[in-house]
Amino acid sequence: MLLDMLGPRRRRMVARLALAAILVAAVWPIAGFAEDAAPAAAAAAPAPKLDSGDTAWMLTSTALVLFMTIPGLALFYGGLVRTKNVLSILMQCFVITALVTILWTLVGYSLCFEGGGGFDSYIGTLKKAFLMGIGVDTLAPLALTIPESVYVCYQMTFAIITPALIIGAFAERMKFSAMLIFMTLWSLLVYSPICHMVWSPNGALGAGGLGALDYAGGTVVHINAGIAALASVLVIGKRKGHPTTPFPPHNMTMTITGASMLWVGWFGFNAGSAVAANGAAGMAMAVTQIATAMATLSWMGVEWIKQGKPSALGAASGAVAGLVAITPASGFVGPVGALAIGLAAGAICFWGVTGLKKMFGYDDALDVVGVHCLGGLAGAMLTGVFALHQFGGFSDAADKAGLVGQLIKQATACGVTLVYSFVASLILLKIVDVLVGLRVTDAEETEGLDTTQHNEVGYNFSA
Amino acid sequence: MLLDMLGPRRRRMVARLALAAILVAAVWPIAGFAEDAAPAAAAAAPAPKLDSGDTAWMLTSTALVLFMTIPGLALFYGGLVRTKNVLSILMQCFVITALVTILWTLVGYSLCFEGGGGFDSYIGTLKKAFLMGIGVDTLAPLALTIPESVYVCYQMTFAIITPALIIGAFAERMKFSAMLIFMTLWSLLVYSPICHMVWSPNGALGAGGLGALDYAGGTVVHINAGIAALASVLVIGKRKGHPTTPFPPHNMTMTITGASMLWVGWFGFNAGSAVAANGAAGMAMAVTQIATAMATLSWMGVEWIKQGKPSALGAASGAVAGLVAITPASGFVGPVGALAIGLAAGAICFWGVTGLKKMFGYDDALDVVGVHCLGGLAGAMLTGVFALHQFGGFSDAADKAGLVGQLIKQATACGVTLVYSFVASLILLKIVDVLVGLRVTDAEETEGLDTTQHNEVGYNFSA
Amino acid sequence: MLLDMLGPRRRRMVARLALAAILVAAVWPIAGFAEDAAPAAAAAAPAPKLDSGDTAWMLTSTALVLFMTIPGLALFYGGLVRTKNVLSILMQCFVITALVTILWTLVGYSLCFEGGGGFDSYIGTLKKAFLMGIGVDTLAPLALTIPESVYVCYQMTFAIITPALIIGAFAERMKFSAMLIFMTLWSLLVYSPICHMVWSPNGALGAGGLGALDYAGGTVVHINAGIAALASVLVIGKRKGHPTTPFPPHNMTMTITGASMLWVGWFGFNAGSAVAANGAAGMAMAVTQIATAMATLSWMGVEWIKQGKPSALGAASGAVAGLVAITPASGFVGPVGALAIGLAAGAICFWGVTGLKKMFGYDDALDVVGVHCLGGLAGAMLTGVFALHQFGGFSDAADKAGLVGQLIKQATACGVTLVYSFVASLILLKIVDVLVGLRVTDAEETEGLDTTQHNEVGYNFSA
Amino acid sequence: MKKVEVIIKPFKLEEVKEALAEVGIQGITVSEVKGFGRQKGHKELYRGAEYVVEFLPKVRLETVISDDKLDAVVKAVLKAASTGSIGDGKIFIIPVEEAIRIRTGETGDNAVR
Amino acid sequence: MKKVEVIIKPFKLEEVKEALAEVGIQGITVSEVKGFGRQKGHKELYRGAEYVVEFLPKVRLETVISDDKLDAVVKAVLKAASTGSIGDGKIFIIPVEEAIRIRTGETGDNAVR
Amino acid sequence: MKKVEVIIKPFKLEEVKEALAEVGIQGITVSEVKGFGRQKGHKELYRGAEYVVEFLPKVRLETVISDDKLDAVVKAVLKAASTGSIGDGKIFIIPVEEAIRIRTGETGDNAVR
Ligand SMILES: Nc1ncnc2c1ncn2[C@@H]1O[C@H](COP(=O)(O)OP(=O)(O)O)[C@@H](O)[C@H]1O
Ligand SMILES: Nc1ncnc2c1ncn2[C@@H]1O[C@H](COP(=O)(O)OP(=O)(O)O)[C@@H](O)[C@H]1O
Ligand SMILES: Nc1ncnc2c1ncn2[C@@H]1O[C@H](COP(=O)(O)OP(=O)(O)O)[C@@H](O)[C@H]1O
Repeated sequence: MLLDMLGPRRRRMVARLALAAILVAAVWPIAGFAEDAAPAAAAAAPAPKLDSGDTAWMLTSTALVLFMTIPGLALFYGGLVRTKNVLSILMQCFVITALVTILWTLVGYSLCFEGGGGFDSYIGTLKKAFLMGIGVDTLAPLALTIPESVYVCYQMTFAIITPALIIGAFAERMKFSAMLIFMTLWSLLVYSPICHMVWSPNGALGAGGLGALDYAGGTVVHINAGIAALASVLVIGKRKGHPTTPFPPHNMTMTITGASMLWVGWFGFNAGSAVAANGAAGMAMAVTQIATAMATLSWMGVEWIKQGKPSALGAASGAVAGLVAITPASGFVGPVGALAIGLAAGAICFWGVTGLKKMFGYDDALDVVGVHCLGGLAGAMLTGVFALHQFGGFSDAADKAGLVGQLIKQATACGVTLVYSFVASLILLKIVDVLVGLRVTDAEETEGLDTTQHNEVGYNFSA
Repeated sequence: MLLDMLGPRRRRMVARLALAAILVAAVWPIAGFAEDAAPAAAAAAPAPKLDSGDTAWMLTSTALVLFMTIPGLALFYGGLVRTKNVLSILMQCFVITALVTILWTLVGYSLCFEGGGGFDSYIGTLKKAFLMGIGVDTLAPLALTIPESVYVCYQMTFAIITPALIIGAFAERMKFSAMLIFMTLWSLLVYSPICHMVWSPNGALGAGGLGALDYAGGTVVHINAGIAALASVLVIGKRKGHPTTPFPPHNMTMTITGASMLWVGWFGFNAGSAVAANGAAGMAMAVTQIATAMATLSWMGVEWIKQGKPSALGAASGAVAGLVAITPASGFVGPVGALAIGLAAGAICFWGVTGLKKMFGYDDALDVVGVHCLGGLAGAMLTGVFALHQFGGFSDAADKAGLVGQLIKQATACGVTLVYSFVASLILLKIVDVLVGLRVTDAEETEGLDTTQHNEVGYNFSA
Repeated sequence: MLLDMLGPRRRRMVARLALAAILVAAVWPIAGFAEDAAPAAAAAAPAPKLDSGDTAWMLTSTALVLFMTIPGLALFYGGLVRTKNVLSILMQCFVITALVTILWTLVGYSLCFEGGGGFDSYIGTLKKAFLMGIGVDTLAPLALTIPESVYVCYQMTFAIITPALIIGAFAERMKFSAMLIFMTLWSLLVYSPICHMVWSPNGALGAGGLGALDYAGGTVVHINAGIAALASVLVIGKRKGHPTTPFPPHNMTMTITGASMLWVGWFGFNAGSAVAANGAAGMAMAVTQIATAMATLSWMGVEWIKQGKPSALGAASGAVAGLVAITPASGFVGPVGALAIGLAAGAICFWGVTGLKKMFGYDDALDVVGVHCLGGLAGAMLTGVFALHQFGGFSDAADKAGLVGQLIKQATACGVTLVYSFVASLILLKIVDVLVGLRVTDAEETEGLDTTQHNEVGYNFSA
Repeated sequence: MKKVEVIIKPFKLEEVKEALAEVGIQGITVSEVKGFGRQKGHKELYRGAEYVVEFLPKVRLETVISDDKLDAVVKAVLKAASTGSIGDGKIFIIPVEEAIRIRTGETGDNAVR
Repeated sequence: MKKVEVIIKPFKLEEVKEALAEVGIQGITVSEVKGFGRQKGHKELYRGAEYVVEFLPKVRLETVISDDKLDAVVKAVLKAASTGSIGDGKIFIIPVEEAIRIRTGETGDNAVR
Repeated sequence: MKKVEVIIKPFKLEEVKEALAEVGIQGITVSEVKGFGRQKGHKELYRGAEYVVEFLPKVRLETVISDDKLDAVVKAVLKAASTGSIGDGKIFIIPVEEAIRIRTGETGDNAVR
C-alpha cells in the first residue's frame, strides 16, 4: 500500500536505509531502559495535593492548545495555499494530531518526561510507555497540583503542533504517505530528545543542565520546527513555477480566522506553561498579549513603509511572529520586555520572509523558517536579556548568570537545537525519500494534492 | 402562519392527532407533580461547599459544549450539504440552540433532573419549572461543589446538541416550521425521559436502577439522536435524485473546521462530565483524545485500503466516530481501552456509512445513523468490557457485575433507548407531518431551502 | 506616510485642530497626576489570598472575550459586507486588537482603573502607566482573589471589543489610516472616562457614585460604541449607492459562524464579570443563555410575521441583541427577568434595524446603532426593573432605590454616556477628517477597500 | 459548422448532457451564467431591506457541431430541457467558420467529432 | 438576428440592464469574466512577493435581438456603459442564424421577443 | 473581424496569453468554464458514494481580431496551448460583424486594435 513500485536495485538501497533507520530508532528505547536511576527531582515535599483551580486551568489550556492546531493552524495555513491544495493542508494538520496522539501515548510521553534512565541528559526511558502506571489519582511528578493525566494531555498538544508547523514549508508538493512516515520518525527521533533536553529536570539544556531559559517552547517548538522546515524544503525542492509564478493565498479570510485562533489559543500555550492558575500564568498571559500586539503593529509599520500599504496577511504574520518570539520569554519577562520583544519580532520576521528568503531562494511555501525559526531565535536570545531583573524580568537564574552569561546559554541551546534538528531532519527526509518518495509527480502537483492524494476538492460552490 | 392550507377532512384529522399529541405531552408533567417523594440521594454529607476550581472548569465546559453545536456541528454539517441548503443547516442548529434553551428553562431541566415524583424511574417532576428555587447560592444537588445554575447550563448544552445531531439525517428537505415543532416535542417527550432514566439518581437505567454505564451520553445523546435520525429519514423519504445523483459536500473546509471544533469542544463534553476539575476529568480527557485519534487513523486506514485514497472527510468522520464511541466510556476506561474503542469505532462506523447504508438504502443525508447510532452502540457495549479493571478500566460496579453481567446491562440500556426513541420519534414525526407537513415541495427542494425557507443565500461572492 | 497631500490653507486648519486635539488629550493625564489621594476602597480585609479557581476562570474568560473580537466579531461583520471589503473588516478588528492592547498597557488601564487622582469621579491617574508596579504576585485591587495581571488582561479585552464594534457602522468607506487615528483618540478620550465613571470604585456613575447598575458593560461597551457609531455615520456619510442599491451580505456562513462565536465568547464577558468562579458567575451565565435564546426566537418571530420568512441573519441578529441587552443585567436578574429582557430585546432591535433606521435614513452599514445602542439602552433600563427582588432579581441596591428611583439612575447613566460619547466622537471624527480625511475616494470605494487599502483580495478561488 | 448555445435551468444540465450524448455529441463546454428574462427573480430580505434577485442562475452549454447534426441536436435539447414553465431558456445557432483541435491540429468537422 | 456581446465594468451592470430594458430588451444572459486589455491591473503583494493581477473583473452581457433593434441597443449600451476612462469595454456584434425558445418551440424573432 | 474562442487547460492560461501578446493581441476576455469531452474526469468519493466529476475545469479565452491577424493568432495558440495529451482543447473561429470600443465609440478594426 504505502510502498510505491521500486526496481530491484532501488529496493536493496531501501532495505539498507530502512535498517539504518530502525537502528537509529532503536537507540532511544534501549537507552531508556538501560538503567532505572533514582526517583526524579520532586518527592519529599509536604504531601502534594491536587488543586482544582490549577487543574481547571490546565484542562482549559489543553483544549486551547489543541484548538491552535485544529482548526487554528490548519486554517491559517490552509488559506495561504492554492485552492487545489487546501484540503491537503487541513488533512495533514488533522491527521498529524491523531498520529502524534497515538505516538505520544505509546512512547512519546515517556521518552520526553520519564527521566531516570542512563541517558537522562538526552532522552527519557520507556517506563511509562502506553501511559503505564498513570491512574486517575496519579499527580503529575513535574506539577504536583494537577493529575498526571492532564499533564500528559497538555504536553501532548505541544508534541502535536510542532510537527504540524513544519508542513507549511513543504506545502503543495509532498506525498501524504511520505508526510506520515516522516512525521512519525521526526516526532520520536527529533521532538522527543529536544523536548527532554530542555524540559526534563535532568535535561542537558534546561534548568537542571545548561540553564538555558525556554518557558513555553522557543527552542523545543519553534526553532525545532523552523529548522526542520528548512531541511524539508532543501530536500524536496521548489514548487513548480517558483519563483516566477505567484502563488497568492486562495482564501485570506480563512488565514485571518486561523491567525486569530492561534492568538487566542496561545494563551493556553504560554499562560498554561505555568502549569497552575496563579500570578505566573497571569503575567505570562499579559506579556503574550502585549508582545503579540506590538509585533502586529511592528510588522504592519515596516510593511507600510516598505511596500506602501499595510496588508491583512502582514498583520496576521506579525501577530504570529510576536507569539513565537514571546514564547520562550513569557514566564520571565515583564511588560516592557514584552514590548521590546514584540517590536523586534515584527521587524525581524518581516525581513525573514522577504529579505532572507529572497537572499537564499529556497521555497519555504508558508514561511515557517522566516517566522518560526527566526522568530524563535529572536525570542530565545531576547529572553536572555529581558529575563534579568534590571530589564524588567523575573528570573533569578538569569540574574545570577548575568547578561552575557545568560546570552551564551541561550545561544548554546539554540545552536544545539538548530544543528541536531537540521541534521536529523535531513537524514530522516532522505530515508523517507528513498523509501516511498517524498514528492508527488509533476502532473499530480499541477492537478493539486486534494484530488490526487485525497480524491476530494475543497469547494463545490456550484453543486 | 405555521399551518399550511388544509382541506376540511385533513383538518379534522389534524385536530384528532393534535389532541393525541397534547395528551402525550401532558402525561409527564402530571406524572411529575403526582407525588412529592422524599429528598433525593445527596444530603447528609458534611456541609457541602462550593469549589471554585470545579466551578471554573464547569463554566468552561459549558462554553465548550455550546461551542460544539454553534458553530462546531453547524459547520461540520453545513459544509456537507449543497450550497443552496447551507444556511438551512446553520439556521437549524442556531435556532435549536435557542429553542431548547427556553424549553429547558421552562420545564426541561426539571423533568430531567428534579426527581422525587411518582414516576421517578422514568421522568422528573415540574418542581423546578422556570428554574424556580434556584438562587445564586444554590449548589447543584447532584454535584455539590458547583452552583446549580452552572449545572443547569452544563446539562442544557447536552439537551441542545442532541436534537441538533438529528437534523443531519433529514437535511435538505424538511420544512423549517415542521422542524421546529418536531424538535419541541422531541426534546420534551424523548430527550427528557431518556436523560432522566440514565442520569437521574433514581432513573431506571442508570446507577440507581439497572446499573448501565453511560458516562457522558452514549445512550442519552448519541444512540438516542441516531435512532431518531433513522426514524426521520424513514418518514420523510429520500432526497430528490437519491441515490443516482451525487450530493458532494459544497465546502469541505467548513466541514473540517467544524470537525476540529467538535473535537476540541468534546473535552467539555467528556471531561466536563466529571463535574469537577480532578483526576477523573483528566483521565476522561486523556482517553477521549486517545480514542479519537485512534478512530481517525482507523477510519483512514480502512478507507485507504478499500478505496485507494484517504480522504479528509474520512479522517474527520473517523474522529467524530471515535468521539461518539468514547463518550459513554470516558469515565470508566483507561488508555488501552481507549485505543481499542477508537480502533473499533473507526472501522465500524466506516462500514455504517458505506455498507450498512447501502444495504438498506435509506437516505441518511449526513450519516447520523452510521456514525452516531452505530458509534454510540459500539461505545456503549465496549464500555461494558473496558470499564472492568481487568481490561484497564476503573469501574468497581462493572467489576462486580462481571463482564457478561455488565454487557447485558449495557445492551438493555441500548435496547430501551433504541426502542423508545425510535417509536416515539416515528409517532411525533407522523403527527407533525399531519399538522403542517414535514417536507418542502419538489420545487422548493430543487430551488433549495435557503431561499425558499429563509429568503437568503449562503454566498454572494460576486456582489 | 499617514498625511495626505494638503493645500497650505487646509494645512493651517489642520495645525489648529491638531493643537486642540492635543489639548483635549492632555487634560486626562494631567488631571490624573494632580493629586495622589488616599488608597482606594478595598484594603483592611483579612489578608487577601489568591484563589486558583477564580484565577482559572478569569484566565479562561479573558481568552473567551478576546475570542469574541478575533475571530468572532471579525467574522460576524466580515460576512455582512461585500466581497471587495471583507479583508478591511477583518483587518480592522485585528489591528484594533493590537492597537488597544498597546494603548491599554501604556496608559489605558491606569486611566480606567487606577483611581485616587483629583478627578477620580471622571478619570483615573497615570500611576500604573506601563503597568508599573504590577508584579507576578500583585493581586487585583478590585478583585483580591486573582492576580492583577489577569485583571489587566480581562479588562483589556473589553477595551478592545468596544471600538471594534463601532467599525460596523462606517464599514466599506473609511480610510484605514483615519480609522487608526480615530480609534486611538477614541479609546483614550471616550472609552477611558466612561469606563472609569461606571466601574471604578469612585466613578461618578457606578456603585460609588450615582448607583446605576451595569454589570458587564451595557453603558461602557454597547451604548458607548453604539452612539459613537451613529456619530461616525453622520460625519462620514452614506455609502455610494445607498439606499437604492442593495448591499447583500457576501458570506452569510461567515456571519453565522461569527455570531455563534460571539454567543459562546459572551460567557466570558458576562459570567467573567463576576471576577470569580462562583454562584454569581453561574447565574450570570444562565441568564445570558436564556435572554439570548429568547431574543433569537423573539426576533425570528417578529420577522416571520412581518416579512413572511425567518432568516438566518435575523436569528443571528436576535441573538446578538439578546446578548447586548442582558449584559448590564446579567449579575442582577433571574431567569424570568432574562426571559423578559430577551423578549423585549429581540423585538426592539428588530425595529431598530428596520423602522428606526429607515425613519432617519442614516447608513449604519452593519446596524451598530440598531443593535448595540438600542439593545444596550433597552437592557440598561430593564435592568432597573428586573434587578429588584420583586421581579426576580438579586440587587439589594436596586431594592433600596425602588423601581422608579433605580430607573432614574439607569436613565441618567445612559444619558450621560449618550451625550458624552456622541459629542466627543463627533469632535474626534471631525479632527481626524481634517487631519487625514476620513473617507476613501469614490473610485477607491467602487474598487473596494481590500485592494485600495491593503493590496489584497479576500478570495482567489480560481488561483 | 454551427455553434449551438443553449441557456437552461441549472438542474437540467445532467439531462441535456445525456440527451446530447445520445445523438453523438461528445464535446460540450459549460459555464455558469445569470439570466434576465421574463421569469422574475425572488426577493431576498436583509434586515428589512428588500433585495430583488433579478438575475437567476442559469447554465449555458455550448457545442460546436457539423451542420448535419444540427437538427438532431436541437431536437434533443428541446426535449430534455423543457419543463414547460417560464424561464426554460433559449437555443441560439451561430455560424462557425473553423474549428481546430489543439492537440492534433485537426480542423473542420474532424475537430469536433 | 444578431447577438450583441458587451464587456463592461462590473458596477455598470445595473445601468446597462436598465438602458436595455428601456429600448425593449428583456432577455439578457450575464456572465462574470476577466478582462485583459489596455487597462492595467493592480499589484498585490504577498509577503514581499509582488503579484500583478493582470486580469480585471468584467461583466459580459449577451443579448440576441432582431436586426431592427440593433441600432437602438448599441446606442443604449454606449450611453450607459461609458465612463470615459480606459477599460470601459467593448461591444461585439455576431450573426445569429436561429433562435429557439425552449419552452414553446417558437423560433426566429419571436423567440427573442 | 473574427472572434477566436479558445478552450484550454487552466494552467496554460499564462502561456497562451503571452503567446497572444507576442503576436500583438492585447484584448482578451477570459472565463472559467467546465469542459466535457474525450478527456474523462476523475472520481471523487464521499463516504463510499462514488462521484464522477465529468466536467473538467477549463479556461476559455476570447479575442476579437482583424482578419489579417487570424493566422498568427491560431498558430500562437496552437503552439502555446498544446501539451499533446487529451483534453488540450479547441479553437473556434466565428465571424464578427462589428466591434465597438465603448470609451471612444471607435468601430471596426480600430476598436480591437
Ligand atoms: N434575447 C436573449 N438573449 C440572450 N439570452 C436570453 C434572451 N432571452 C432569454 N435569454 C436567456 O434565457 C433565460 C430564460 O428566458 P426567460 O425570458 O426567463 O424565459 P423563457 O425562456 O421561458 O422565455 C433568461 O434568463 C436569459 O438567460
Ligand atoms: N479584442 C478583444 N477581444 C475580446 N475582448 C476584448 C478585446 N479587447 C478588449 N476586450 C475586453 O474589454 C475589456 C476592456 O478593454 P481595455 O483595452 O482594457 O479598455 P478599452 O475598452 O477602454 O479599450 C478588456 O478587459 C477585455 O475584457
Ligand atoms: N464540439 C465542441 N464544442 C464545444 N466545446 C468542445 C467541443 N469539443 C471539445 N470541447 C471543449 O474542449 C475540451 C477538450 O476536449 P476533449 O475532447 O476532452 O479533448 P481534445 O481537445 O484533446 O479533443 C472539452 O473539455 C470541452 O470544454
